[in-house]
Amino acid sequence: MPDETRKLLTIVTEAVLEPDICQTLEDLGASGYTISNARGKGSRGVRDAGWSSSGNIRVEVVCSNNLAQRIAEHMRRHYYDDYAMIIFENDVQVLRPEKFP
Amino acid sequence: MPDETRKLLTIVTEAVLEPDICQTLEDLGASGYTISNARGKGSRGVRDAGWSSSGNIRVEVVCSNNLAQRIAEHMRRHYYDDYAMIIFENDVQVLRPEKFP
Amino acid sequence: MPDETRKLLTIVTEAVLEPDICQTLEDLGASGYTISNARGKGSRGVRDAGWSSSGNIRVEVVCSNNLAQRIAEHMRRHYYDDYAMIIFENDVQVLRPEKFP
Amino acid sequence: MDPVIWFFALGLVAGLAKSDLRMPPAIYDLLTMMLLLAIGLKGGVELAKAPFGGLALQGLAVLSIGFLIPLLIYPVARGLGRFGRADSASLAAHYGSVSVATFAVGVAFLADRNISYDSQMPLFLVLLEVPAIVVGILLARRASTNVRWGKLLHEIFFGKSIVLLVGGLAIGWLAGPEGVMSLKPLFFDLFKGVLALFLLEMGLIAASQAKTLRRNGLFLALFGVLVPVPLAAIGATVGWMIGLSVGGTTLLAVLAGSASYIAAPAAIRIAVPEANPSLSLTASLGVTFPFNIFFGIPIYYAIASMLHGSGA
Amino acid sequence: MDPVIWFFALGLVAGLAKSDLRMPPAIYDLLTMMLLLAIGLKGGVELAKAPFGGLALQGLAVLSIGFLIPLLIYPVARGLGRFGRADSASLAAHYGSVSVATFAVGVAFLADRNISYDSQMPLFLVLLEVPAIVVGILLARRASTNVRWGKLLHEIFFGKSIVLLVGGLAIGWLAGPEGVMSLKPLFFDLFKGVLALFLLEMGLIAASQAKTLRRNGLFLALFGVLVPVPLAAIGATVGWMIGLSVGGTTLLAVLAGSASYIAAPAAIRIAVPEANPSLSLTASLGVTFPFNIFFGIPIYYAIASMLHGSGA
Amino acid sequence: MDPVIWFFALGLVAGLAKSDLRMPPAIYDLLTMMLLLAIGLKGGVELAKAPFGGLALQGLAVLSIGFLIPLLIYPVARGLGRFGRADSASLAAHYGSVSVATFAVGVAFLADRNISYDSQMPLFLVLLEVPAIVVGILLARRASTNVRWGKLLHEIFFGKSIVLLVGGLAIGWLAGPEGVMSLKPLFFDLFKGVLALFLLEMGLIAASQAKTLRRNGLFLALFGVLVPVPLAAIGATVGWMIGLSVGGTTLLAVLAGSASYIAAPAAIRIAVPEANPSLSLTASLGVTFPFNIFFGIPIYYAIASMLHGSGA
Ligand SMILES: Nc1ncnc2c1ncn2[C@@H]1O[C@H](COP(=O)(O)O)[C@@H](O)[C@H]1O
Ligand SMILES: Nc1ncnc2c1ncn2[C@@H]1O[C@H](COP(=O)(O)O)[C@@H](O)[C@H]1O
Ligand SMILES: Nc1ncnc2c1ncn2[C@@H]1O[C@H](COP(=O)(O)O)[C@@H](O)[C@H]1O
Ligand code: NA
Ligand code: NA
Ligand code: NA
Repeated sequence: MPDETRKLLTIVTEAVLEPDICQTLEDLGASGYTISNARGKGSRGVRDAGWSSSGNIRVEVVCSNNLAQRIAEHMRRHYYDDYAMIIFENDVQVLRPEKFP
Repeated sequence: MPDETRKLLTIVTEAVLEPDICQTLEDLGASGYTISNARGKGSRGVRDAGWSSSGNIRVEVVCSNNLAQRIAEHMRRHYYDDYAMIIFENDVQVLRPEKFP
Repeated sequence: MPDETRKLLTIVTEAVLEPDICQTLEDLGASGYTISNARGKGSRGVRDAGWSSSGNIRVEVVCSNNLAQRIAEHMRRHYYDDYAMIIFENDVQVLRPEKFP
Repeated sequence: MDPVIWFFALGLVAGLAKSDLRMPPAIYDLLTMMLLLAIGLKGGVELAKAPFGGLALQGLAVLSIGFLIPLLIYPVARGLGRFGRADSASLAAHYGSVSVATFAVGVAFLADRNISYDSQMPLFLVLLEVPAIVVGILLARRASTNVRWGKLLHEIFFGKSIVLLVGGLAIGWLAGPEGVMSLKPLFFDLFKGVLALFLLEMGLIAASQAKTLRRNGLFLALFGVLVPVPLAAIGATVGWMIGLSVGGTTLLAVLAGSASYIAAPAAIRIAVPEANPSLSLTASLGVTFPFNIFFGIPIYYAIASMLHGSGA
Repeated sequence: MDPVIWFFALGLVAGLAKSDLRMPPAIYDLLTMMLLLAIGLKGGVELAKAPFGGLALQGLAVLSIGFLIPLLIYPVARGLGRFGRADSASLAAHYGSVSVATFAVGVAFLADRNISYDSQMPLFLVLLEVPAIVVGILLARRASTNVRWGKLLHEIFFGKSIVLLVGGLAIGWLAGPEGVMSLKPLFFDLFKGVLALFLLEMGLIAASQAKTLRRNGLFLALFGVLVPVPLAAIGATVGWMIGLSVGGTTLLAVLAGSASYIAAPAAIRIAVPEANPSLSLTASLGVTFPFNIFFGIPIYYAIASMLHGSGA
Repeated sequence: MDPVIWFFALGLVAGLAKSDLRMPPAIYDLLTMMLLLAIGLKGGVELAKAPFGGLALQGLAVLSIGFLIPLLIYPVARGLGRFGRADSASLAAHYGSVSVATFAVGVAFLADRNISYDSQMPLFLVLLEVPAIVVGILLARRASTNVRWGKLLHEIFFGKSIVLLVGGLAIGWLAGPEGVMSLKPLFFDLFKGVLALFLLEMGLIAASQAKTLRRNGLFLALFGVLVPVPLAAIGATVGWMIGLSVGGTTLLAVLAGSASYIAAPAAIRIAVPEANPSLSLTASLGVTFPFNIFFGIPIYYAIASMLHGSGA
């Protein structure tokens, strides 16, 4: 595995935002994303998928550092105040770096 | 995204522990946690959610280095010997660091 | 938590590969793995678990750097061309490092 | 009392006692789907049997309820409740829209008493679902041009509850009484049982709202209990005026007095994100829903009977 | 043989042959829920029809079985099985508690033969679920004051199986035979079919225990096959002494001879974590459950018939 | 038209209109399971009622269809469709194998018209599922010895659809008409309703294939519409020659004219990974399946009637 580094950006937020966030990621130019269902607790209380869209999703994007900053900034501006959401990122080494511009 | 670093602590363990672990995390002072369902294999054999609580959960906590050590230590002492469990952690950069004391 | 470092290798791929990948990981000597269901989008289009095995899985393996390279290489050779798949890895600190040879 | 209502009570008790009883989300979805399709199919078959006139006019009258209610609720929430604009608009949207589960319990209530109702009621259920949400969003947004109406209306109109209701209506109408015979065992015979399981889950969900209630408390509780009856009275009056039967008048009262907890929360969460979603949900699901199924429906039936001069 | 049992065999074969057949957990939950509610509702209706006396005394007798069995099992597991204290206590808890699925197959067995049973049996099912778990934990913990009994008892008493059984009983009793008519299609008519699907999944699960069996093998297999009959004989004797009918006596034998695989594993995993959970589960689910549904129930019926002097 | 088919249309419309209507995967699995078991059980009961001779010979004739069809499809896909070897072989496997959902709609079609069919039809469904997949893999792999046949055949033979069909057949046969009476409410009475819900989801899935269709377009659409009828004609002819009734002949035509979307995609994805899975799936599920349930089945019935000289 070549030591080529990308950012792994992880967003945990409300399930109801899934369509919007997918659209946003495409618009900003991410080459892909991975989503799984989650539940949790944070400053906005307990969120559990027991009932329809009251659960969380966990979105992961592998991308360049630059794109990661832009995505994070977009999320912060559009969703951070009104929705349950956390964002964090870390470096990962990727196979086939050309897949993640 | 300001380069403010926190720990991301990940625990993979038996689903039956979920209520206990949530309580523990709150007691130790974590500002939140994220949980998703998982299956897997380890030293205690295959664990699959095919049936009621025989599956695993995957718990993530973003917190200070200090708190991460205390949580890990607590888990090690109370659960590590008797339950299927692994724990690992890595550095992450977070948005709104004040959310994760 | 002792500062003992391992690799966390993450594979996102088609759900239909789950049995094969579990077998491979065991054959290559991984001490365990964790799997959860996911959906997503990449170069091979949208993949959603709406219907039987059309979804993704997210496989995590904690292991030595050496083993991580071998797993990644095996995946690259056997699956990367024909299946939807991404692979990335990062360093993690583990509790009980002897569990992850 | 109809035994299905005890299932709600069971769920409520289990939830409040922190039982580990849970209904998997997939099962909740299945039950919802079956209820919506069953209501639609039944309505469609009735429409096929007895064609009706004057539907357009009746429909307009019903629609007007959907526009009126949120305009009545909003000032109450702002003035008496001292809620902000967003939260008041959200409450207005929830109470102007309707609850399918309450409607289903109303249908079961009438069936138990062998009271028939007008075949167009499921259609009116559909008509009442949308307008209040639009009015609620307008109340919150006013001048702001930030709402993507196209996308939003598409999401509401093609939301699963409307698709399944309208789809069921269409299939029932196309297939007619003969055609749906083979679907009867699943959709009609199991209706009460499915409703029972659904209400069990509703009880569990309502219990999970109790915490919010304890905190934000008194006003929401009063609001949730006091608002439905006057709203239902409006519905009953309109129903009586447009010539519905006692059963139909009761159901229109039920619709007017019920509050949405599926379509409205989803739409408002997207269009009015600054509204606190748990306020409206707690009032609608934690207070008004139980009030309606335990006390409201019999009251609304009494009102309808009185209007029709048949005593209660 | 009752066809529902073949569904268990089908699941077992599919599991052993490593078929990719799986029952989604959500469906397993739905089926469990329907079985528990159906058993409860049926019992409640019967209770409403025929009020009974002497329930308190009968209940005490039944409770005593729950306290007795684990005390009999523990020394066998420690002495003959050479298991440690924790594992022995865990086995004791599992075999002292009861299996709802086995009870359901017993009910189906009696229904096939038109044998009625006493209306209080579902109540006894509830009574037998808890005591053995408490005794098992005491056996494992002794002096240790480390068990949080309050939390634990709450979890057992408000565990979903007891909530649904007791809830079903209460609703059935409140609604009476008339009231539950509308729930009959879902809960009673589908009972056997739901049981069949449930047993299919049980077969798949039992097959997944086969590996453990191959490893820890002989003793567990012998234990799982030899223990149920004497335990059931105790149950049958008590049932006969407290005046149950042949059907009731059979079902009390079934309860005594069955081993828990829902309530006990969950509680023991938390309270006695050092016990190996797969030992008890394999014995209970991989051996005793199939033994009971294939061979045990007919034997227990024969015992009950003999005690009642009616021949088998 | 049979109302269940409107459910497919409803799903299709909802999917194309981008409604948020979704069927949870767990429910899809439950519905599939119920359909497969119901078809198997029904066949098994019929087999138990009326033992038949010459099954071996009939079976061979049916098997030969499974080997023949992929050999006919492959050159068409390569020559006319200009697809590569892997994609052509994949199409051959999909169209040679069969669709249980189409069979179920065929069964419902016959039931509506009170036309009986030969009891061995579910057995033939099983026989036709596998051979074409094997031929398809051979066509793609040829000399290559890279296929792990043992593993692959195991996966196909113990795949859930064959396990449930054969298991249902065996249980129905063992239990006989009397024995399955208690399973009737779930498996037989609800059949049409379950099929309706299943087709709703099939419509949603078919809609999700529309994008691929728009891209790869014309050939797939033509292929999916034009191929079924000749294939079905082969099936009808064989059915007529081996002495099936009009109903049985119709169903064998349905099987021959239908394309797999469960067993084949899974097996081909593993054994011929370089084939583009969405090509075959789009043709099979997005074009041929709707074509068959709307137009194909009546046509195949007409062909069968003609062959039997009974006019359509
Ligand atoms: N400290 C944390 N560690 C891990 N996950 C968190 C944390 N805080 C919040 N979350 C997750 O992020 C979601 C939204 O957080 P919040 O906006 O704080 O309510 C929660 O429901 C959790 O799933
Ligand atoms: N090397 C590993 N990599 C990833 N996950 C693991 C690993 N080992 C164990 N796990 C996960 O942790 C759970 C408990 O592990 P154990 O206590 O070793 O049985 C397993 O069921 C897996 O889900
Ligand atoms: N840039 C990305 N970030 C996160 N996940 C991705 C990314 N690209 C692809 N994936 C995931 O990996 C799967 C396979 O990717 P692909 O082979 O590119 O189609 C997708 O379905 C996504 O779940
Ligand atoms: Na309303
Ligand atoms: Na017992
Ligand atoms: Na075919």
